[in-house]
Amino acid sequence: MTARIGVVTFPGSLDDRDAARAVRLAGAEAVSLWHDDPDLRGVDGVVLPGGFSYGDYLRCGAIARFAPVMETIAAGARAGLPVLGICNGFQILCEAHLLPGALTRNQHLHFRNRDQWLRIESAGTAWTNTFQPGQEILIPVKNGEGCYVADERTLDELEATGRVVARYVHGNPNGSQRDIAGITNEAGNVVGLMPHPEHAVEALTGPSLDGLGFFTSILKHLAGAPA
Amino acid sequence: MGQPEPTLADYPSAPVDPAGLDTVAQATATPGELQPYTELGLRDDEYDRIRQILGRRPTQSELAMYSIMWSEHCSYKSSKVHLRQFSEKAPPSDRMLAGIGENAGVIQVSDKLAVTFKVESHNHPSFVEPHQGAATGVGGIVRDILAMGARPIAVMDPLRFGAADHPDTARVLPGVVAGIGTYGNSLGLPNIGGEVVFDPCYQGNPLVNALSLGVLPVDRLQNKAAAGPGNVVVLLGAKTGRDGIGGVSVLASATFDDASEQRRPSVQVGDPFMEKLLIEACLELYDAQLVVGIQDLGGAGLTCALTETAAAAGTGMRVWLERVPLREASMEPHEILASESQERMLLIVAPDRLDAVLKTAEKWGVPASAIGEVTGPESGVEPGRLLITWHGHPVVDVPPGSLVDDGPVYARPMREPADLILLQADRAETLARPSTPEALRETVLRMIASPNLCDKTWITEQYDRYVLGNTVLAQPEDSGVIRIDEETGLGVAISVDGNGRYARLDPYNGAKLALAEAYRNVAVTGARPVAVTDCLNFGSPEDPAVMWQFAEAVRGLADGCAELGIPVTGGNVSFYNQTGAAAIHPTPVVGVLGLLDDVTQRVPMGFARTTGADHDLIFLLGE
Amino acid sequence: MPRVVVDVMLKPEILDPQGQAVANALPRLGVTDVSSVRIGRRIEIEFSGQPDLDRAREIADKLLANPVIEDYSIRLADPEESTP
Amino acid sequence: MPRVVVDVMLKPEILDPQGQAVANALPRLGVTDVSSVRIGRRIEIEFSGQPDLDRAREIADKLLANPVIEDYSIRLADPEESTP
Ligand SMILES: Nc1ncnc2c1ncn2[C@@H]1O[C@H](COP(=O)(O)OP(=O)(O)O)[C@@H](O)[C@H]1O
Repeated sequence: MTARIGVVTFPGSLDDRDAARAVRLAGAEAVSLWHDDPDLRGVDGVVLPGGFSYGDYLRCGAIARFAPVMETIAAGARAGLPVLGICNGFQILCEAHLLPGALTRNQHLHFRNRDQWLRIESAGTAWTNTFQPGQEILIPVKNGEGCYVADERTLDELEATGRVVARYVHGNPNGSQRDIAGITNEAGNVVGLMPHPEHAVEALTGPSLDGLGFFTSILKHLAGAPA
Repeated sequence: MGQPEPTLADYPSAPVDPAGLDTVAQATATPGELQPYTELGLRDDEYDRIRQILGRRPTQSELAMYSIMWSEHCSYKSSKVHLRQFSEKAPPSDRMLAGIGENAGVIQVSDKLAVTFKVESHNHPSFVEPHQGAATGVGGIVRDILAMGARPIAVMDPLRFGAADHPDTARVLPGVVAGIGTYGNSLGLPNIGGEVVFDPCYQGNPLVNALSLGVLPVDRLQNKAAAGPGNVVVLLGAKTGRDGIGGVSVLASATFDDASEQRRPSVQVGDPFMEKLLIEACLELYDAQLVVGIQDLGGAGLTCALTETAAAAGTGMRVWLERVPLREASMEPHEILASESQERMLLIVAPDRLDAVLKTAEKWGVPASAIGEVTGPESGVEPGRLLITWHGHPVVDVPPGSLVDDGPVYARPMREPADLILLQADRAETLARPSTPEALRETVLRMIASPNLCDKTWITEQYDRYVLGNTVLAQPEDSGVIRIDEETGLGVAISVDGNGRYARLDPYNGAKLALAEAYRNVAVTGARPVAVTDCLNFGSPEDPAVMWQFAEAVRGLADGCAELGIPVTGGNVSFYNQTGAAAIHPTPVVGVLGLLDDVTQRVPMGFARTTGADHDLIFLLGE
Repeated sequence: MPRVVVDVMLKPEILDPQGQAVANALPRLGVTDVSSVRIGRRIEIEFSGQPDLDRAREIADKLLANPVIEDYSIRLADPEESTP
Repeated sequence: MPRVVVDVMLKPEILDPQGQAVANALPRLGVTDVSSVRIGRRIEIEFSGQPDLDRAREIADKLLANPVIEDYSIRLADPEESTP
């Protein structure tokens, strides 16, 4: 049976169709989930896509966190449901306290869209297991508030427990502490990533095909997961 | 906020005190009342025409409406006689599903699909408040595209600023770029190209043009006609506030002297989040076939939307103005009619579809209110009338066509600029040329470091070019290329170009050159050019020299299109880009759209690295 | 050292999409008795010497507020006013 | 109707790039006696009935401030406090 991956649409989500396309290209079925409906429709994993949920007014992700679908997702995530938050999705995961730390205004104060090199630091998560640790990949980054911050203790703990998933290399696009581009929770099922793997899944439209790895990883994870 | 949106039933039926309200009855009873029509930009003969049409003096609200609709911006009164050439000289095209006069031109590109694109200006607002001015410029052009039934899928932004090192450029440019970026990025529309040009002539008049592209299934094409008496008029989107109530604020004070501080025209502030919701709501309404007609609310707000939809169908309309949801309760009828509040659309809906429409609006969190209904022609012969009441009192009673189609048309005097001969005599051939390798090297370095030629990444990386996942080419390419059909690989290429310096020297050929450049940029990607849009940025039409430049540029563009065999499908005229007596260079900006049957075959501009081959051959084509 | 506080708010007639978004979100949190939310900026300026209101006003005019759409007010922070 | 004001500021240890950008621009305006600028949010809440500080605190805790990076303070707007 093909895996079913849910993609949530919040008011103001923008990369939901792109995330669904990436899910399909990886060989899974993309299932649309709606912010106002707590029903996860039996999906095997969830992607919180990029965009400006609720306009990203106040703080990015602050309002989306209270959407009915987030309650179910948060409960599921604590019970092991794989969740990938991309950009705005990462911000929502932090606001919902499913991941530590916060994403703040880029230090140069501009929105920045460029093709960005990352180093995969942890291949042990549900969303990165098809990468090699240390592998460098090229995917687009585009955000105005992508600067990851947390207190020193949290940062040290993330490093010590291998929970930094990806780091910016060859230049940090937003001032993130310790060049952090993505992190995971203790169990490795919840991953937040600032850059956009769903924009690097087709040779015609992306800078590489490196983004596909995140979506094939979840399939591998689900195939290997005990039923 | 907090409270639910009031519904129709919540409105008080008790009439307001009509004292102080300029009703139709009041206007009839006080024919000699002085009205500030000059302050509103109307000429004596124009005011007389209005009185003639109405058979009485206009009410305050009517005067506001005529002043808006008969303004240069809405009536094209100075440009109309010239723009006709675009249709007259246009080659026959069976692709065009909607052309000039619609919100945007629509071109059929396959059995199933059509695209629509248009470029528009938001120059003056972007000088006053760069961020919001530019942002709402993007918002406005995107609503034009949406109104045709299309999903907006990309934006472009041809920009012109004063000198790069002028302090005011440091105020204007970052705001404009941030405004375009914020609005387009928040809507999820990839920015696939544009221009950045610096020239001192734009110092007090930066040009902020914005282009949007949309795609629609052929059978989803919408139009603006308010057809079908009995149909409901629905206002969808943001609440109405005192945004951009320009000259109309004059009406607020009976003595026409200092309008109170409160009444000053306020800058329109964009809410891209609301616009994103509006887009999704409208597309859902179209797909469910719930709307009969639709029109975006642009610069002329409700006034334009009500009169244009009614005039397009020849119907009348009855509007209960107090049903318009307001941001400020104290707004008066003429202010509501003139408000330029952003993120609003006017829908015409069959009564039995109203519930479904309101439900879709609610799903997307977009306010929607039924504010009126379409009425039939009174005697069965006459076109209908637009009757607007305010708490039961008629404040507007006009034939809608008189505002839309019967506005003044001027053949303004034209004269070749006196300095043109001198300018043309100062030929480039007379300049010293670099003759040594060192001088050549120095010249090349100076050129590539100049603001007009240097890398534009510092601007373009503030724009999202990846969203929607269909961007095939964007900066630094000569054309943006977008895949519009994932199944068939159908794609479009668009380029926007203009050169005010050429046009200053020779507006006829300058316009042709802009067209040729955009055409070439599209063609070199491998696309077949099929349609043109243009934004004509000029000084004051009341200056015969500017008017001459304008006429020449239009003639050039129309001739160029005829020679190349592609039609102009829509565009925009921006006059009065002028500081004192100094006009900007005449700046026609031309967008060309081309088709790629198989977008994977597009040709990018860089030399491709061919594996296996040790070198490429380079050819120069043309003279 | 006392600070100068500059409060910058959108003019009342100007649309405040941020405040509106927050107001619209409140019912979801069970809050129904809020009639309006406006969001602006609070800027704290610390001087190396004595706080200087005139100087602060000059900074506000030039850098902190956009007079086309915003109003501001300036005051010395109360000594007891906790830094939030 | 009195309003409740919630001031939200970044915690002192969190970098404030906006405030820093303003501080860095000051010497160009001839201002050299400012030692620090911090930029936060000022949120004005209007209740339909009596202003309710506890309610406002609840909203601030849940929504208006992110405790990971921000502190906030809450107060009734002084009646004389002009809306800026
Ligand atoms: N304001 C802008 N918005 C988006 N893209 C832009 C803008 N200005 C320039 N570009 C893009 O940057 C690239 C380089 O621009 P430019 O140097 O003007 O190229 P050219 O001279 O070949 O037209 C082009 O792809 C162009 O579309």
